Amino acid sequence: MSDGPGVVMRESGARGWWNLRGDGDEPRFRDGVAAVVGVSPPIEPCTWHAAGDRRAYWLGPDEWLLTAEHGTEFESPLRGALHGRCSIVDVSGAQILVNLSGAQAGEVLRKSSPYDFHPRRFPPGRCVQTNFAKATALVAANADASFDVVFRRSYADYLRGWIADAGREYGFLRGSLGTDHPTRRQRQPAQDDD
Amino acid sequence: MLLIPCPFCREDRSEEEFSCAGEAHIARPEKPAELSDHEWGDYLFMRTNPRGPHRELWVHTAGCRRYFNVLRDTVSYEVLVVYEVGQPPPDPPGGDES
Amino acid sequence: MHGFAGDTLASALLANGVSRVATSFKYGRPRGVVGHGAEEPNAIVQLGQGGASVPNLRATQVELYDGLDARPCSRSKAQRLAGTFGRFMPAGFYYKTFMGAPQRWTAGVARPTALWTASEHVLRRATGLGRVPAGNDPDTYDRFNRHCDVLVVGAGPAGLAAALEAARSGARILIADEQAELGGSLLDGSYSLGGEHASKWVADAVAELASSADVDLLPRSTVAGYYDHNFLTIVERRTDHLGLVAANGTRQRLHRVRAGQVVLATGAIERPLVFANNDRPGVMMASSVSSYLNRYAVAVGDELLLFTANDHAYRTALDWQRAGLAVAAVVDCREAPEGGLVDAVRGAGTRVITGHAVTEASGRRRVTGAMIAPLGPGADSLTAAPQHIACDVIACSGGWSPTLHLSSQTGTRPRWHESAVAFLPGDLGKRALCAGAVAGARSLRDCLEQGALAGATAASRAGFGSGRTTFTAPETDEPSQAPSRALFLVPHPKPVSRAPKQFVDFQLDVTAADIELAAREGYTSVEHVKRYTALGFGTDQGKLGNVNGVAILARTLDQDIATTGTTMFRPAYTPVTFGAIAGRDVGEFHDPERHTPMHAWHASHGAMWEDVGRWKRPWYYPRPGETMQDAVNRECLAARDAVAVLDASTLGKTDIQGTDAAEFLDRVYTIGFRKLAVGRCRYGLMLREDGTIFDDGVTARLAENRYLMHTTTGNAEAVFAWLERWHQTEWPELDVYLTSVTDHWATTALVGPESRAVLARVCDDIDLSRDAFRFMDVREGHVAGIAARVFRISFSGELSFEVNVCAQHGRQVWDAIVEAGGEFGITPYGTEAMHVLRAEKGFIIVGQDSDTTTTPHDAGMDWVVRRNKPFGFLGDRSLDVSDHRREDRLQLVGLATTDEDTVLPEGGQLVDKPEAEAPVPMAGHVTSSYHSARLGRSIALAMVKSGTTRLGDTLHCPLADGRTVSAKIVSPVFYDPDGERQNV
Amino acid sequence: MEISLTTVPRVRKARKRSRMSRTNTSRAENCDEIRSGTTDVRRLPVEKYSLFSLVKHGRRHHETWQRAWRDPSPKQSYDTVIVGGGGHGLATAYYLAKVHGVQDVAVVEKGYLGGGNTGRNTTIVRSNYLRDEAAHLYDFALKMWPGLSQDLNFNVMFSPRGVLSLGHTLHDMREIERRVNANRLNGIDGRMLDTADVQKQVPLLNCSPDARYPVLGASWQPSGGVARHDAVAWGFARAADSHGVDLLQQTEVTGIRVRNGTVEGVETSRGFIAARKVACVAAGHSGVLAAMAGLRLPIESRPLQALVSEPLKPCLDTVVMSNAVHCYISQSDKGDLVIGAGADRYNGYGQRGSFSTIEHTLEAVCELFPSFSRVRMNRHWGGIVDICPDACPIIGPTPVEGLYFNCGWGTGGFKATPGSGYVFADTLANERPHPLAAPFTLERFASGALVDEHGAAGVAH
Repeated sequence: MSDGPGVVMRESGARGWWNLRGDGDEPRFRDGVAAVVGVSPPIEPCTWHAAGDRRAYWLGPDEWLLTAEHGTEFESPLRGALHGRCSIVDVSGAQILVNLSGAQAGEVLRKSSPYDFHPRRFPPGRCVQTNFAKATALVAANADASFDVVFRRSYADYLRGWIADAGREYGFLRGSLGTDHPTRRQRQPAQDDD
Repeated sequence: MLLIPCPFCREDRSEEEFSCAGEAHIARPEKPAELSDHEWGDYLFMRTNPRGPHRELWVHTAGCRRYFNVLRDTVSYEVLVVYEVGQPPPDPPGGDES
Repeated sequence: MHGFAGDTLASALLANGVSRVATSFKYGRPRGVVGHGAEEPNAIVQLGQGGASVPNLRATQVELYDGLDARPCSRSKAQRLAGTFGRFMPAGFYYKTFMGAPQRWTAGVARPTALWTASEHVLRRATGLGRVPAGNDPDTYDRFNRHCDVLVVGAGPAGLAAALEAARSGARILIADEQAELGGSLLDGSYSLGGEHASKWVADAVAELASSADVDLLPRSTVAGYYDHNFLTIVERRTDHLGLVAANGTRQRLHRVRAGQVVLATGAIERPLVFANNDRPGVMMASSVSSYLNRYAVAVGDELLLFTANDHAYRTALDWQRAGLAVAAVVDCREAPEGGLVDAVRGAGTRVITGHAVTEASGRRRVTGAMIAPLGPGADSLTAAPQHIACDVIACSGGWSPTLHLSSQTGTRPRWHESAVAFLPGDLGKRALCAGAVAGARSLRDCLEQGALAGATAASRAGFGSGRTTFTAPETDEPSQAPSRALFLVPHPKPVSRAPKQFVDFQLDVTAADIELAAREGYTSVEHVKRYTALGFGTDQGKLGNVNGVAILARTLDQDIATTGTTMFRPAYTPVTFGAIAGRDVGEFHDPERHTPMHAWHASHGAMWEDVGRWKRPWYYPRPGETMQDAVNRECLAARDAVAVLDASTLGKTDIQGTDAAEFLDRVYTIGFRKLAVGRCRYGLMLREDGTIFDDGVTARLAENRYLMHTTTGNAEAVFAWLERWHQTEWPELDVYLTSVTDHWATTALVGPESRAVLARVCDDIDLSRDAFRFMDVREGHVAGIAARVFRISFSGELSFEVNVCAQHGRQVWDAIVEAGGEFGITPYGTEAMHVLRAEKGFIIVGQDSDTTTTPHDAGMDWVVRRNKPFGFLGDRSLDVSDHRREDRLQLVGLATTDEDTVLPEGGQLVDKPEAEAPVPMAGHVTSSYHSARLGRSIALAMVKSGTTRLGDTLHCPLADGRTVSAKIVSPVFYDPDGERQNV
Repeated sequence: MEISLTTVPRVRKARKRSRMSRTNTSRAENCDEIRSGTTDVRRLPVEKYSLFSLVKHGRRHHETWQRAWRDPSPKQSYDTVIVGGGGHGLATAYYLAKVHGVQDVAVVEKGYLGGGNTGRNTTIVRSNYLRDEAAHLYDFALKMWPGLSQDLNFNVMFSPRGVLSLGHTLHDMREIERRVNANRLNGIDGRMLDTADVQKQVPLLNCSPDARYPVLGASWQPSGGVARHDAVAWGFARAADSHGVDLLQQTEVTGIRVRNGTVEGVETSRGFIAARKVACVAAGHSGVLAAMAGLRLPIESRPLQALVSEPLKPCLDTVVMSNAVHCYISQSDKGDLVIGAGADRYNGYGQRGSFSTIEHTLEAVCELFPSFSRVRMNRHWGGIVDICPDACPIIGPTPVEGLYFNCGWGTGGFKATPGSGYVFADTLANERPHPLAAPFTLERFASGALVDEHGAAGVAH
C-alpha cells in the first residue's frame, strides 16, 4: 500500500490494573490516591488523568480504573492510605489494552460503537465505557489522536479479529506496544495481519 | 431508539448502552413476613403499566453501571426527567396525556 | 442489449424498445415501465445467478454495468388461467372459498383443511416475485454509526440549499440521496438557474459542500427508516453499480445515524391518473417521460399524449417538442388552464384540449391511442361520448404526492390539504423540518428558499448560526402556475364495476372496483381496505397508488379525504437488504466466543466444545478411536482414581468489600455468612424474590470485610447485575463494593486422590496437609512461582484443589500443573465428565436439575436455608405462599434404571401407568442422566411429584420409539453418601 | 385432567343451529336492510360464501355483495360488553352468542376490527407447550383451527405446515426433549428431529457443525402452522354479527363505571353503555382498562416487532423457530418471508420498537439462512403485547364483580384465538372459570402457582 496503513493496532504487554472504589468528593480520598498512584482520580465524568506511565480512568461516580507498569504494587499502600468506604481490587488479569492509531482509527470505532467519537465531542483526555461490537470496552482519546481501547480478556480473541476486520478496508497493521506506557510508540516491526 | 441522558456520565447516550429494569419506586416491603400472600403477590407482580408518563428504573449497563430513574412517556417515548435513585418521583406533567 | 454509462436498467430497456417488462399477477396483463425511481411498481427484475443473485430490484434504480444479467421476476403459468377467471377473483375472493366441503360430505375422510392445503399449494407457486439466491451470499456488509448536527435527507434543490446553508454555520452535516448523483429533480428536468442549466448550480453546490469541513455526502444512499429520538438508518450501496459481487470490501453499508436535527427534503412523487386500462405499457408518469428524455436521452415513444391536472406537467410536452417529437395533444382536465407553461405549449402549436380527460387507453400489448371525453363539473361524469386520439405514449400527471414516508414513520399522521390536493407531513416537533416539495412547495424558487431557511433553522436549533439565511436563491425562469384540479378517478361511460379495469395499485392489481367492493362489504376503514384489497402492500408500498386509493374510498363512502385519512407508512422507505441490517454480526462475528486463558491448550489437545453462554468450554477430550462415552468414562475414572484437571475459569467471580459485606451476603443468600471464619468457604443458594432457585456457588471470606463469591458460568452477568441492583436501589446505606473479577482469575481445578501430591510439586509455600488445609479452606501462596489463591472445594466429591491465578499467568500455571501431574497420569476432563461426577454425588446444576419453578425445598436443599436471619433473605417470604407449601410438588430424587445399562434420556417424562391413554398423568421428568463408569451402571436425577416420599417406587419413562424404561426412585446421592472422599 | 375435548361437541351442536339459520339466505339479497344497520334482527340472514356465490356475483360484476357486518349504533345497555375488537374479543362474542345463546352483546373497539395485534402478528399456530395447564389450553385451541373456516364460513387459510423449534445447545436439546415428551403424553403431536432430519425439512437452513450455534436438532409439531390473521378477525366478526352481536367500531372506552364493587358499564367516546358484565380483551391496553376500574395487573405492555421481506417464490415450507438464536420465520402464501423479532425490553404503547431488535433478528436470520442475506426487508412494524411474568394468559374474574379480563397472552396469543374466545365465553356465561381457564386466574399471583412457559414462548423476554 503506497500511502501506508490507515489503521494500526498495537497491543500492550502485561500491565497492572486496579479497580478503585470510593468517595471522590472526599479530598482525603483524592489526596490518598494521588499520593500512592501519582495521579489523582478524575472527578469530571468520562475523563482520565495521566502522569507518566500511570493513569486513572473515570468509570463511574465512585469508581476508577487505575493502571501502572507491570509489577507495581498498589493494593496494600492504597489500603493503607485510604480510610473509610473504599475498595481496591486487582484486575490485572482481566484487562487487555490496544492502541488504535492511523488516519482511519476513528472509522473502526464508528463501526464498533454507537458513541460519538468526533474530536469535538471526544477530545484528548476523554474516556468512555460503551458497547464495542458485541462486547463492551473503555475507549480513551489520546493527545496524539490515537485511541486506547481496553476490554475484557475473555473477549480478546473476538475483538482482535473484529478490529482487524473493520480496519481491513483502510489498510490494517498489527504491532505491539511495550509493557510500560500504554501508548508509547515503540516502532517495532509491524506485520501485516492479512 | 432512545437517547437517554445518563445523570452520572452527564451525556446523552444511545439506548443500546442501557437496560430497563422495570417500574421504579417499587420498594421492597420492610417486613415481608407480616404480609398476606395477596399483599406479597402485589409487590412481586402487580404493575401500573401506564400509557403516558411512566417512572422507570434504568441502568447504564455498558457505561457507568449505575441505576437511575427515568420519567418517560410510553406513547411519545420522550424522556421527560432523569433523577437519581432515592429522589422523590417527579409528578408527571399534568393533563396533556393523549 | 447495449446501454450507456449512466443508464439505469430501465432507461436501457426503454432505449432498446422493450415496452413489456412484467405480467400482472392476477390478470396476466402486460405491464411496462411507469416511473423512473423508487416508485416503480412494474419493472421488477432478478439480477444475476447463483449465490450472488438479487431478487426484486427495480429496474429504474439499477445502474447499468458491463455484463449485467437481469430477467423479470416473472409470474408463472397459472396467470393465463387467472386472466380468464379474473372476473371471479375480486378483492378478498380467497376469504370466500376453498373452505372445504362440510364435514358431513367428506364423512371424516379428508381433513377439513385439505382443500385449502391443496389450493394453497397451487397458489403459492403462482405468487412471489423473485427467487432466493441459490447459494450463500458471497458479499459482506457492515454497520457504521454516525452522528451529525443536521442530517439532510434528499439532495434535490431544497436539500442542497438546506445543506449549503447549514454547512456555512459550521455544523456537522450529513446529506444523503438515493440517486447516484446529487441533484434530485434538477437532474431530470430542463430547469435553468441563474440563467444557466441547473446542472451547473448543482455542480457548484456539491463542490462547496464537498470542500467544507465536517460535511459528509452520501450518494447512492437511501434513508430507509426514521426512529425515535432522531435515529435514522441509511443504506449506502457501495458497489452495486459496479457489478453483482463487490470486488473488494463492503457491498452495502448501513449507517446508523443519530442526528441533532433532520431536514426532510424528500421531494414528491407524481401521482398517476386512474382511468380504464391505465396499466397498458406506454402509460407513464409525465415526469418520468421527461426524465428519460432529458437525463438518459431516451424517447419512450413517437407520439405523446399528455394527460394532466396541473401546469407542471406541461414541461413534458415542451421537452418532447424540443426533442423534435410529435405531441398528439395535451388533455387537461381543468376547464380553463392558464399560465406561462400552458401558453408556451399552445405557442408551440400543440393542441390543448381542456376540460377533458382520458377515459381509457386503447391498445392491447401497448398503448395505441386514448379515448378522451369532456368531464362534468364534479369530475364524476362525462358530458359526451369519448373520442379516440392516436398516440403511443400517454404521459400522466394527477399532481404531486409529497414523499412523506419518513415523517410518517415517526408516528406523525399526515394531514390532507385541500388546496395542495395532497397529504402533507404532520407536525414534526422541534427536531425535524420539512422543506421543498415534501412540504408542498410547487415552484423551484420556493424549494430553494424553503430549503435554505430549513437549513439555517436546523443549524441554529443545533447550536450553530443565527437561524437567518445567507443564501440567495438564483434566478429561476419559472412562469406562475395555476392551481391543479383534484382528479382521482376518471369516470367512464360504464360504472366502475363494469368498466375496463381502472388500476390504482399496479403491482398488486388493485382496481377502483376493488376499493368500491371493499367499501360495499363494510370494509370501510382505510386500514381494512388496505388489508382486504392489498392496496399498498407491494414492494413499492403504494408510492403511486395510495392517495388515489384513499380518495376513491372517500368518494365511495361520501366522505372527505381528511376524514378518511391515510394509512401509516412503516419503515423501510424502500426495501433494505437483510445482510446490510445484519452487518458483520454473522458467521465468525455472529456472537462473541469467550475464551479462557487456557483455550489454545484445549484446542491443541483435541477438545470437543460445549457452548455455555458465550463461553467455549471443553466438553470432553477424545483420544483417537474413542467414542464420547469412552472418553467421558476415562476422564471420570481418572478423577476418581488418580488425578484429573478441569479449566474452571469460566465461573463467575465477584469481589465483595466493605464493612457491610457480610450483611449484604446474608440478604442475597439463603444461608448466613456473618460467622464464616476468614479463610473459610461456604456454599450458598440465591433465590429470586418469587422463592425459586436463581444461582448457587461457593463464597470465601478472604478478610474481615472481604469476600469472593463464585456464581455459575451461565448466570455470572445476571447475578452481578442482580447484586448491583439491590445494593444501588434498595440498600445504598450498606457499605459494600462489588467488583466483577471473572476475567481476572484463571482457575485450574485439580481433582482426585493424587491431587495433593501433584499440587505439592508446584507449590511449596502452602501447607497442603489434611488438617492444615481443610476441606472448604482457602489459602494464598504461590503455584509454579505465581501468586495464587487455592480453594479446597469440590464439585466432584473427590479431594480437590482449585488454583486461581491472575489470568495473565493462567496458561503458564495450567501447563506447570499438567506437567507436574504427568507421572500420576493427570487427565484433562471436560464439562461432560464434570456433570457425571457431580451427578454421582447428587449435586444439582441450576437450570438443568432446577427450572424457574424450583424452590430450595423442591431441590432437597433445606439444609442451606436459614429462616432465622434478622433481615431474612431475598425470596424468603415466597417460600411460604400456599403453592410452595404443597406436598405434591416436584422434588429432586435419584433414579436407578431396572436395566443397569440403559441410560434414560434427559428430558424424559415419567409416568406411573405407561399404558394409559393420552393425556397420561405425568409423575415427573428426568433432569440429568448418565452412564457412571465408577458405579458401572446408569444413574439419573429427576424431579418427581412428592418424590421424597416415594423412595423405592418404580416409574416408567416412555420413549419416542414406543419402548418404556423402568426405574426405581432412589436417593439422589449415588456415590460416597457420607462425603468421606473429599475429606482425605 | 379430564377436560380434554369433551367440550367440542357443543361446538358441533351449535354449528347445526347456525346452519339452519342460513337456510333462508337466498332471500337475503336486499343489502339495503343490512346496510342501514338499524334492523334489530336477532339472527341476521347472511349469504353463504362459496365458489358458487363467487361465480354468481362475478356475473353481476360484484355489485350486490352484502356487508360482512353491520355498522350499528350503540344501544343504551347490553348484557355483556366486550372491550376490544381483536380476534380474541370477537371470538369471545361469537361463542357467547352461538354456544351460550347470549346475544345481547356488544364488542367495543376504539379503532377498527382486528387493528391491533391480530393484524400485526406472524400468524403462527402451534400447541407444543411444556406445562400441562398451558398444553391443554393451547391444544384445545389448536384442535379448533382445522374446522374454523367452515364453522365461520370464512376462509381463515389455516395451513398446517408444521412447526420446527431448533435446538442449538445441549441445554436447548434437554429442554426440547422434555417438552416433546410431555406433549406426546398429553396427546399433542410432536417428535424430536436430528440435524439430518431438520436439514431435510428445511433445505436452506444452515446446519453446518461450524456455525456459531450449530443446529443440534429440533422439535417438530406437524399439526402446527400458520393462518391468515385478518381473516380470523373478519371471520369471527362476520359470524358474531350474524348472531346479533353489535360490533361498535371507532368507539373508545374512556372509563369503567363501578359502584359498590360491581361493574355498571363503560363510558365511551359515544356515550355511556350499561352492561351487566364487562369483559376486557385488549391485550397491550389491558393495564389502561384495569386502571379505569382501580386495578393493577401483573402485565407490562411492550412493543413486539415483526418484519416481512419482499415476496419470493416458495422457499420455506414450514415454520422455523429458534429460541437461542432469537427468531421465528415462515413464508406467507404471498411469498413474503414473515419474521418475528423479539419484544422490546421496556414498556411502550407506540406500535414501534427499537431498531436494535430488528438488527438482532436479521443477524439470526442471516446466520440460520445464509442465502437470505441478499433478500430485502420490505416493512417492519410493532404491536403492543401484554407480557405476563410467567408468559401465560390471565383469564377470569377480577375483584370487581362483573368485570372480567382475558389478557396476558403476550407474544403468542394469535394461535389461541378460537380457544381463548371459547373458554372466555364459557367463563362469562357461567360466571366461573372454564376448567381449562381455571389455572389462569389472577389468583395464581398470590398463591405462587405460576405456569412458567418462558421456554415455550419462543421469544426472548
